[in-house]
Formats: sequence, C-alpha cells, structure tokens
Amino acid sequence: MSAAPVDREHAVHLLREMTRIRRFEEKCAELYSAGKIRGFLHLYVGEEAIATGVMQALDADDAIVATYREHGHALARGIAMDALMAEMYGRLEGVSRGRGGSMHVFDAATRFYGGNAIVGGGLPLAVGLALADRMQGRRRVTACFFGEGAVAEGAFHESMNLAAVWNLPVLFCCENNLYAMGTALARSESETDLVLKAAAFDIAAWPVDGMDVLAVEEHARRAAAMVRAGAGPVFLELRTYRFRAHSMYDPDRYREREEIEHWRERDPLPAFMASMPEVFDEATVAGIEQEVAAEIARAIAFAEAGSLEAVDDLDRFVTMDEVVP
Amino acid sequence: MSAAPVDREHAVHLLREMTRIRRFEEKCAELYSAGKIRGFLHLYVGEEAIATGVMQALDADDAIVATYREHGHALARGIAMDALMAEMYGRLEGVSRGRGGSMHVFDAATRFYGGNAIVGGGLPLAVGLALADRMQGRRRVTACFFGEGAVAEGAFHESMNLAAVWNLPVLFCCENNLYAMGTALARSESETDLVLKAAAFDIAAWPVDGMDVLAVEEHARRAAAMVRAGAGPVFLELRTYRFRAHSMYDPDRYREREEIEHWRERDPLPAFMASMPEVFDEATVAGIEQEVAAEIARAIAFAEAGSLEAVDDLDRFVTMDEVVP
Amino acid sequence: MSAAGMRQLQYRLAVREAIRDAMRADERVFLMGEDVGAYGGCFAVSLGLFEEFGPERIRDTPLSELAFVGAGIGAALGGMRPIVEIMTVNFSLLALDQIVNNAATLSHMSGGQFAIPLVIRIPTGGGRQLAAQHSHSLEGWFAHIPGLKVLAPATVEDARGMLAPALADPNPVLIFEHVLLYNVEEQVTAEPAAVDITSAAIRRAGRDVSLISYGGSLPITLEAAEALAADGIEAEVIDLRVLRPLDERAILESVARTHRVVIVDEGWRSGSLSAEISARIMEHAFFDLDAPVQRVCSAEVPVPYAQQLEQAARPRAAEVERVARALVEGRPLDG
Amino acid sequence: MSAAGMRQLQYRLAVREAIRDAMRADERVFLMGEDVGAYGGCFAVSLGLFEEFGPERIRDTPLSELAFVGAGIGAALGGMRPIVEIMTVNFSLLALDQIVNNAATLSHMSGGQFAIPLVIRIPTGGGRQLAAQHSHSLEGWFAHIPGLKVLAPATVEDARGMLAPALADPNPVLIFEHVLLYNVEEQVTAEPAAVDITSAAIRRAGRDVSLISYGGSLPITLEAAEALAADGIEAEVIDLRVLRPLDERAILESVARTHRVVIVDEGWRSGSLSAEISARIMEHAFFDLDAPVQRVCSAEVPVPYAQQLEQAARPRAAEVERVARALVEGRPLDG
Ligand SMILES: Cc1ncc(C[n+]2csc(CCOP(=O)(O)OP(=O)(O)O)c2C)c(N)n1
Ligand SMILES: Cc1ncc(C[n+]2csc(CCOP(=O)(O)OP(=O)(O)O)c2C)c(N)n1
Ligand SMILES: [Mg+2]
Ligand SMILES: [Mg+2]
Repeated sequence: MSAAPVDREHAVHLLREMTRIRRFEEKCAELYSAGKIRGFLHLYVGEEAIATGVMQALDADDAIVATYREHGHALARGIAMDALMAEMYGRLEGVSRGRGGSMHVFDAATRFYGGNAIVGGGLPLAVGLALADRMQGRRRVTACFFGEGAVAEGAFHESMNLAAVWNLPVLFCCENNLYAMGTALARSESETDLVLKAAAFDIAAWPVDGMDVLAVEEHARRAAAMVRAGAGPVFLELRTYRFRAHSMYDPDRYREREEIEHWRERDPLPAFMASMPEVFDEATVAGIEQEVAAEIARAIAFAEAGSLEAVDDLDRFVTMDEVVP
Repeated sequence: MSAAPVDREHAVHLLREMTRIRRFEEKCAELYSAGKIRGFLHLYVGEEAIATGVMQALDADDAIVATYREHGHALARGIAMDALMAEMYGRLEGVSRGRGGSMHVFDAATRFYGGNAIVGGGLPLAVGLALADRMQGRRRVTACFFGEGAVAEGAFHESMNLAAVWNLPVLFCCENNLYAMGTALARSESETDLVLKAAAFDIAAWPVDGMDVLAVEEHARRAAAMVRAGAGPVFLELRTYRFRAHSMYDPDRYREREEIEHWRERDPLPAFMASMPEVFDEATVAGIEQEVAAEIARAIAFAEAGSLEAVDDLDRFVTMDEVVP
Repeated sequence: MSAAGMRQLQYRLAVREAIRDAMRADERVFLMGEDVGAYGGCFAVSLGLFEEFGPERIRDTPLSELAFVGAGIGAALGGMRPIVEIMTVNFSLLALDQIVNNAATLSHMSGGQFAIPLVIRIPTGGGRQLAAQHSHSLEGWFAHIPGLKVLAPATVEDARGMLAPALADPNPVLIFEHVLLYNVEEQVTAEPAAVDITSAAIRRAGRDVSLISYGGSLPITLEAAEALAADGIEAEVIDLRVLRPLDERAILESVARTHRVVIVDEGWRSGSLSAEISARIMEHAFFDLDAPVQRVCSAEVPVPYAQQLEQAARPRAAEVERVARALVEGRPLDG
Repeated sequence: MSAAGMRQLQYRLAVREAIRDAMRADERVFLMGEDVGAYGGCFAVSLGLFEEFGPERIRDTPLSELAFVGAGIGAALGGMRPIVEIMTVNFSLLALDQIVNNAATLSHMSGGQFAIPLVIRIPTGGGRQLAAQHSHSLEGWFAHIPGLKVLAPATVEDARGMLAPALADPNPVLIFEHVLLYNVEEQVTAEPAAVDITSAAIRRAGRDVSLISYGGSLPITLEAAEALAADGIEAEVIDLRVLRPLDERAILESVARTHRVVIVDEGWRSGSLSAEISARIMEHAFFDLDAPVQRVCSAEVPVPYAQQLEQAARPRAAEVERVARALVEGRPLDG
C-alpha cells in the first residue's frame, strides 16, 4: 500500500467509486443473463482501482479514450449511471441513444470519446485529440486506456511513436490483466516487460500496482502532471487481473483456478478497506453499499422506463448537418 | 575496416559484385533519362556493400524479401543481369515478364520474393516464409531487407513480435540510410537508436557499418549462423547512405551538400579497394570494370532485343491453375 | 445418425469437421488466428482442435491482423497450406494491405512464378446486436479484387465441403461464414460430399421470379419464397455460393426462365455485390426482363446496437416478399 | 492573367492554392502526411507551403498511415480542421480500419454527439507505369461506406474549389485526385469560384447518348464524345464529381434525355461504381432505356508495369466511342 496520506472524505469517495463500478458490473451480468442486455458484454470486475485512480488525476476538460471494457471508466469519469444503464438496454435515453451499447459509450459533456470495439483502435484517436490540444495551445491531457493485448497491434506502435516524436500530451494507460481473451501475455509477446515497449520510443514509463487504488492515483497524478507540463507522453503499465471471464460468451477455460484465487485475494476493494480500518468501519461501508444499491436501482428503473428510438430515425447522424459539440 | 582475413579471390569477387551493382544503377539512371525505363526507379548507389555482404552469408535455398530499391539485392543474389535489365525495359524476357518493373523483381529459382513497393509490406511475408521453414523442419534463413523508414510502420512492429514469439529464422536487415524519402530519421522516430527497437521484442540486434563490405559479410555470417541454428530472429542495423536522390523524381532538396560529401568519402567501393591495395592493383580493377561493362552491354542488348508480352495474355496468372514453383 | 446415411449437423461443427479432416489429410495444413487454440475460437469453431493437433498447427496469434495474415501469405509461398482465421470481418480491414497489395497481386505481378494456396476464413455479418464495429458484411466488397476468390457457404453442406477445394486451389480463397449461420442445423450426408467452388446453386425451383442471394441472406430469401408460394407465386432461389468469380451463366439462365429478379444482399446497398449482379443482367439479359431488377439490401447506416434499429437496417423476408410480389403482379415499386 | 479575368492554371497548383487559401483563412486548418513538408509532396502538390506555414501546420508524418489518419480523426474531434494526405491510394489500405471503423461510424454510433470535420486527400489511379501496388482506383470502393463523403475533382476548377466546402463539411470527406490530372492545365477564373460538393455536372451537351464518368476518366470520355460528334453523334457527358452520395437525379435526368448510357470508370469492372450507377438506372429509369446500359472499365487484373499491358488494362477513348456508337446505331454488343 502506498504511503501517501489521504483524508477520510477522499478515501470514502474512492471506495464509493470502486463500489459503484463493482456493483454496476455485477448487476449487468445478471441483466445479461436475463436478456435485458444484449450483444457483447465485457466486465471490469477486479480492475476498478485503475479507472477510479486515474480519473482522480484528470481535470474536467481532459479527454478520455477507452475500450469495449469501459463501464468503469465511464462511471469514474462521472457519466450518469442511469444514462449508462439505459445504453445497455438500448434505450433512446442511453448515452449513445442506445445505438452503441456496452462497447460504445460516448459522452461529449465529459469528453469521453468511447468505447471502441477495435483493439488498438482508440490510440490513434487519442494522439489526434492531444495533437489538437497542442496545436491550440491548451494544457489538456488525453488519457488513453487499452489492454496489454493491444500492445501487439501496429496501431500501438505507430501511435506511441507519433505521440513521442510530436511530444504530445497523451497519458497511455495500459491495463495489463495478463490475458487477451484466452491468450496469456507470454504467448503473445516475446518481451513481456511492457515498460521496455515504451523505452523503444523514449517514452517515460513505469509499472504500477493496479490493485491499489491509492498507488494508481498517486502515479497517475505524477504522470498526468508531467504530461500536462509538456514533457510529452507517459506510459503507465497498470498491473491487474479480471476476476470474470473475458465476456459473457467466454467459458474461461484457459486460466488456472489457483491463479484466479491468488488475484482475488488482492481484490482492490477489500484491500483498500483493510488498509484504512479507521475510515472503513462497518457503518461507513454499509452506507456506501446502500447508496450504491439505491443508485443502481434508480438506474435500472430509468432504463426500464426508457423508450426505443424510432425506426424512422435510423438514418439520423449517418452524416452530420453541423459540427458538434 | 574489419580484420577478418579474406583471400584474394573472394576480395575480387566482392569488389566485382559491388561494381556490377554500381555500374548497373548508373546505367539505369541514364536509361531512365533516355525514356527506356519508366515508372519509379530507386537506385542503390552508395549502399552496395550491404546487399553484397549479406548475400555472402546466405545459402542457395535461403529466401530473400526486399523492397522497391532491390536491384542490388537481385544482382548480388545471382539473378541474371540481362533478365533484370529486360524487366526494367518491361520486356517479356524480364524476370517478371515485364509486369513488375524496377520495384517488382521476382525470381523463384533463387527464392527472391520481391521487390515490394509497400513500405513494410515484405516483413510479414518474410515471417511467413520462415514459419513455413520452421514448421517443415528446414534449417533455412529468410533475409528480409527494409529501410529505416519502415520501422515506423505497424507492419514492422507486428512482424518483429511474431518472428520473436514464434522463434522464427528471420534475418532482419534494416538498411538505415538516414532518410525515408525526404524525412530524416530524427524527424520520424522519437528513438533513433534502432537497436533499441529490437530490444523491445527481446531480439538480438546490433549495428553494422554498412559502408564496409567485409564488416557486413562478417556480421551477416554471424547473424545468419545464429538464425540458422534456431536462436530465433536477428536484427541488423546496417548504417549506410544513398548517394543519389530517393527516386528519379526526387529533387533532393532536403539533404545538405556537406552531409552527402561526407558520406561519399566513405564510398564502399574505393574504401574497400584502399583497404586491400595488395589485391586491387590497377590491372585488377580495370579488369573488373571491363567485365562489368561487357556484362551491362550484353544486358542492354538483351533487353533491347526483347519482346513485349502479347496484350491477349493480360489476364494470365491473375489466378493460377496450379501451385508453383 | 439417421437412416439413409444422413445426419443432423450444425454449421459450426461442419466447419470444424472440415478443418479437422483437412489437417488429418495434409501435414501442410494448419489453422492460425486469434484465440483459435487455447480459447477454442471466438465462435467455438475450432473447439477441441488444439487438443488434437497442438499449438504448432492450431496456432494462436497475437493481436496483429496485418502481420499474421501476411504471414499466412508467406507460409503459403513457403509450401504450407495455411487456414488463417480473422476473428470478425471488421478486423480484416487491418489486414487489407496484405490481402490486396500482396495476396491478390504476387502471382500476376511475378509473371506466374508464384502461387498462393491460402485460405482465409472470416466470420461476417450482423444480426447479433454487436453494433457498428462488429457487424459489417464486406464479402461483396472483397469480391471486387482481382486475384482473390471469394466464397460464401450458406448451407451446412457447403460449410463442410468448401474448405477442401479452397485448400486445393492455388489462389488466395476467402471464405465468409455468416455469424447467424453457425447455429443452423441441417441434414447432411454422413460423409462429406464433394462440392465445387465455381458454381451457383438453385436452392428452390420456381418460374415466376428469381430471388438471387448468398450467405446469411439465403435463409430469409427462402422464407420469402415460401410465403410467396402460399399465394401461388413460385420463386426460383439462387444461392450464389461463389462471389468471385461470379457464376454469371447461372444468373442469366435464371433470368431467362423467370424474367423477373430480386437480389437479396446484406451489404450496404450502394456499391454492394447486388449492384454488380444487376449490372450484369442489364448488360446480358436486358431483353429477357419483364420488369427492372430490384434489390433488397442493408440500410446505409453503421449497424446500431438497439434491436429495433438493427433489425430495421437489415434485409427482411417480408421486404423481399413485398418486392417480389410487386414485380410479379406488375405493380410499380418506385416512390 | 488573360483578359476576362481568366487565367491558365495547372491542376496541381489549383490544389496547392486551395490548401494555401484554406490555411490562411482558418488557423485550425493544417496539412499532415508523408513528405508533405520538407520534401514538398510526392506529387509536389504542397511545394512551398512548408516555407510559408512551417512544420507545425505542414506536418510531415512518419510512415504510419494507420496512426496519422486516425490522428486526423482525433484532431478533428479536438476542434481542428485537418487535411490528411495519403501519398497514394494503395497506402490507404493500411488506414482503412480508422476510416471505416472510426471516421465513418463515430457520429452515428454516438447518437450524433460528435462530428468529424476531416478531409483526406488521396492521389489515385494508374497510367504511369507504376505497376500493381501503385495504380489502384479505389474511390468507387470507398463510396460504398456510409458515413463518408467521396469527391473526385476532374477539372482544375473543382480541384481548386472543392477543398473549401469539404473543410466546411462536418463529415469525413475523401478527395481523390487522379495522378494523371496533376499536369492538366485549364482556364479558370482569376478568383476561386464557389463550387458545390453535392451535384454532378454536365460537361458536354448532347441528346444521343449519355456518357457518365468522373475523375481521371473524364478526359477520355470527352475525347470519345468529340470523336462521336465528328460523325454527328452528340453525347451528353456527365461528370459525377461526387461519388458518395451520388447525384442520382442528374443521372436519371440524363437518361430521360438520351435513353442510352455508357458509364466510364477506371475501377475494376466487377463491383466498381459503374455497377451501382447501372443498377440505379435499372431501378429508376428502366422504361426510359432504348438499350441496356453499358460499362467501360479497367480490366480485372493487377495493373502491370509494361506500357502496352497497362494501356490495354485501362479504359480507352476508342472503346468508349465504339460502345457508344454501337448503342446509338442499335448494334448488338454482346459477344
Ligand atoms: C482488432 C481487433 N482484433 C480482435 C478483436 C477481438 N477481441 C476483442 S477484446 C480482445 C482481447 C483484448 O485483450 P486486451 O487488449 O488485453 O484487453 P482486455 O480485454 O484484457 O481488457 C480481442 C482479441 C478486436 N475487438 N479487435
Ligand atoms: C506504405 C507506404 N507508404 C509510403 C510509401 C511511399 N514511399 C516509398 S519509399 C518511401 C521511403 C521509405 O524509406 P526507407 O524505408 O528508409 O527506405 P529507403 O527508400 O530509404 O531505402 C516512401 C515514403 C510506400 N511505398 N508505402
Ligand atoms: Mg488483457
Ligand atoms: Mg531510408
């Protein structure tokens, strides 16, 4: 556990955020089995500390680019849970009018640029968003989340180099959960030390314990400060593990029980609670769980009550009539 | 100059090979101005030591994958100059029936797989050729030539990783002539030490003086031996310079005269001659030049006398009727 | 197995059997792609093959579509018979350079010195609420490229039978498997019957109108044909099977029999394969036509997640039926 | 400058002037691509702009087509007005994932939250003996993708005038410049005239047959029209200008006037844009036709280097003339 002192209020905030994600994801799994949510569903259970910690380091006008496993990032960024749930339901009231679903959460208000279902597909977008900031003299950060599997893609290589050679304000957040679907990192990368990948581009990089929310926050703040100060991109390898299968379709045949158990023992929520017993007494924790349960209940009610976009609007926004936002 | 002892015969062979390339390229430039050769023409003048040196390390059944700047590789590999010249002329007697031209030299007999006009496009092919050898238990090497500009392509990144993670017999020969068309390496790569690129894949790599034919041969032999022995891919950064413009279209506005002059002083042909005065007396050199001049004259005569493929054969080989070779 | 040597077989298992048979028959054949091995395949097509053939021949790849597709081309040049699986058609966009600039050109450009006996299997199509980056139908788009052969098995028999001739073909062959077909079960002969990869097939006889379709659209086309039959309209249903090169003769012969055509294609309407078929009929059977050839295609939108929107964007049996009926009854369709 | 405020201008310089004017008028506009700066552009289009605007706004990129095209999308999302140059159309295959999966989908998929005011300029086409990896004509292929707009300036005026409206458009706009047009010189108004990016243009009036073409094929189409005119056959020549969305009305109106159509398209015949145009005429103007719509396209082969082969593979004026003449004289074309 990191030694950085945190006040009670902030600690509670962090646990609340992680709990919101954890319970939201668990509920999504249920709703998927119940047929309320369709398509592909990728859960963030086990990785909550990363999105939660990194978002603490970002300002309101910074940008986020994420993947198909982005519910946690969306919630931690402040996207309303009800609009997020409505999106899962494919409702018009969803963040993307129900057109994107689980893999395509977008929110212009919080500069959340998706939700990208192409592995590596978001990295070039992040480079471009950062380029726009740089050319317009804005001191904003673009945080780009992707899994370790994306490191094998050409898009990773080209984007890292572009960001570095142009000295762009991109915070690359590699969520290394050791598996890309069923493929273990060692079976897909000849060099498994991802920090060395960044070295090939002369990009500042270091590993972070992705199961420790305070460590993530601390390192994300340091990295974001460097990026914001104009030091160029930074690459963080956030070491974590997904407690559930890759998606609801995945029978999870390729991981050893022991390995899963080992990581479950490092569950970021209990670990954080245990690290601050003075803060997280039973009452506090129960209070958080109650708030979150209520929020989720409201979100489901909102989604259930949502409407379906009219089929006549199918063609809307294929092309735009004006520049937004 | 490297200290490896070379016998007279071999030294003469090396100079003859480099001279064949040098004079062939100079003649191609003339013929291009005369309108005999069309399309894009990329000359290898200044880089002769690389193709010449590396080919010494390859066996008859090894494979070569090159780029659009491949005349030198083709000649050093043993492709007949007359068939090569006929290809430049677009003649049916050309190595590729006149269909490929300067950028697309192919020769099944010497396992020369082109001639690829997509920067980085040859690397995945080389990986596949090596994979086939590995799966069929053959101890062959696939030598893949590409320029330093290709290092920025996703294809480079993905191919290096595949070759390494599967431990494939690929000899990656990066011809670092400091420019990709008009773009200096420092303007296109945040990390200009290319050996560090290979480190990101845990691939054995080292720089070689590409202007010293003996050094190239020595290091290529060592690298090829490692690859052949099953040690996995090796990456050689061959440092060189092109004395001429990128292509016949290039006004060469982006390089300093001094820089060009500096490198011309390291011209691999005179440098090699000067390093072995006991071998390269006037008579010997004159003899080589005469042989080469005669060979080129024969090649031109052959090309001039060549025929044009019948227009009715345009559709031939769009799809094949049987597997060849 | 039922009597008469027939048995019920699922499309997914048919593909798996075809891969297994090919690998047992020829040492040079191997399967390569993302999660085809330990995971068992994104659509469980290769489930169990990893155990039988091991990691060398059921080869999991990193997420590097461009390089492993190119490696498939190189391996074919090197004497192997690779089956490369691209997990979903939209990811094939990352490998298009290798497919179009290399696989499709090397034989011709080298003057016939090299053949590329490569098979690329690509799950394609929408209908599963996977949204705009996982629901493309690009098979018709690939059919534009000279040097490639493009197959679209629409039946379990073709799913099982097309792989062998594709592997025997000296050219790059792309096999598009529609994701909605994987769970389809049909009666097939116990032993694989040899099928060609050159001709279209008549899936239903009928003299009133030709319904031309392929791949994932065949089921709704047959459904429409049944509905029409209930009203005495007999539709001939053509399954193209091979999208490149097109079996033009089969198409024109059908037009000559029925004089009316509706093409059903899941591709986005503009520039879809249906346009090429309509243009060929225009050029070679114009005077056989009693009415203009019609098309039922996908709406020209990125495929949305919401079920009602996705369904509205896809070709539907009811629409095929409506258009065919109007053609036969000579009612105007425009406007 | 000649009288009447007209002047002679080269296509290449027209594009350069358009870029310069756009960059002077709007700080957010910048040009990004391989060797657009220090080198002056592969086709010398951007020559001199580096000196005027500097390396930030005339931005040389590494050889990373996928990432810098994606960066263009991101920069557009971030408030810039990028002009991304892909050096040659065949390299665009490396960037297709970003163009098709991101640029074409984000607006629709996000429910209209984002626009992508991005321009991508792509030199296209063959005819310069650059062989199979440098001579593609894929503009019609791109026109299949919903969410994109596709332009093909065939005249110097359009080369100069289309960029401004393309930059003002909130959507990704692809501008295909045929490499054979760069050296073309034409008389244009001294000051750029405003042109639309929505409609086709009639480049020559005539009542006997419609010749529909675009981009690099317009010159040979006009050449064929002149040859026909010498024999009293008056062809109406339509320049599509916009390949997506097609100006269907202009096409149908022309058919209504002439009742005969030849489409000239440098794309490979099968699945080229010409097929879509033929299919649209089939659907909406069938009964206006006196004869089947014909197509003159490229042979379906990887473009060869040898001059006689490349020329044989390309659409030629003589062929357009032959086909048009046969149509008008009512002679059969088949076989
Ligand atoms: C280009 C591309 N290839 C393949 C896929 C299929 N796919 C979806 S997620 C995934 C695994 C990605 O693993 P990783 O990047 O580590 O992220 P994680 O799922 O572990 O968070 C794969 C292969 C895809 N969506 N895009
Ligand atoms: C994918 C791709 N992008 C761009 C080009 C245009 N192009 C041809 S050669 C070249 C420079 C390549 O430089 P390098 O790899 O260093 O090789 P060199 O020419 O110096 O030998 C470029 C940009 C191309 N052929 N392919
Ligand atoms: Mg992972
Ligand atoms: Mg170079």
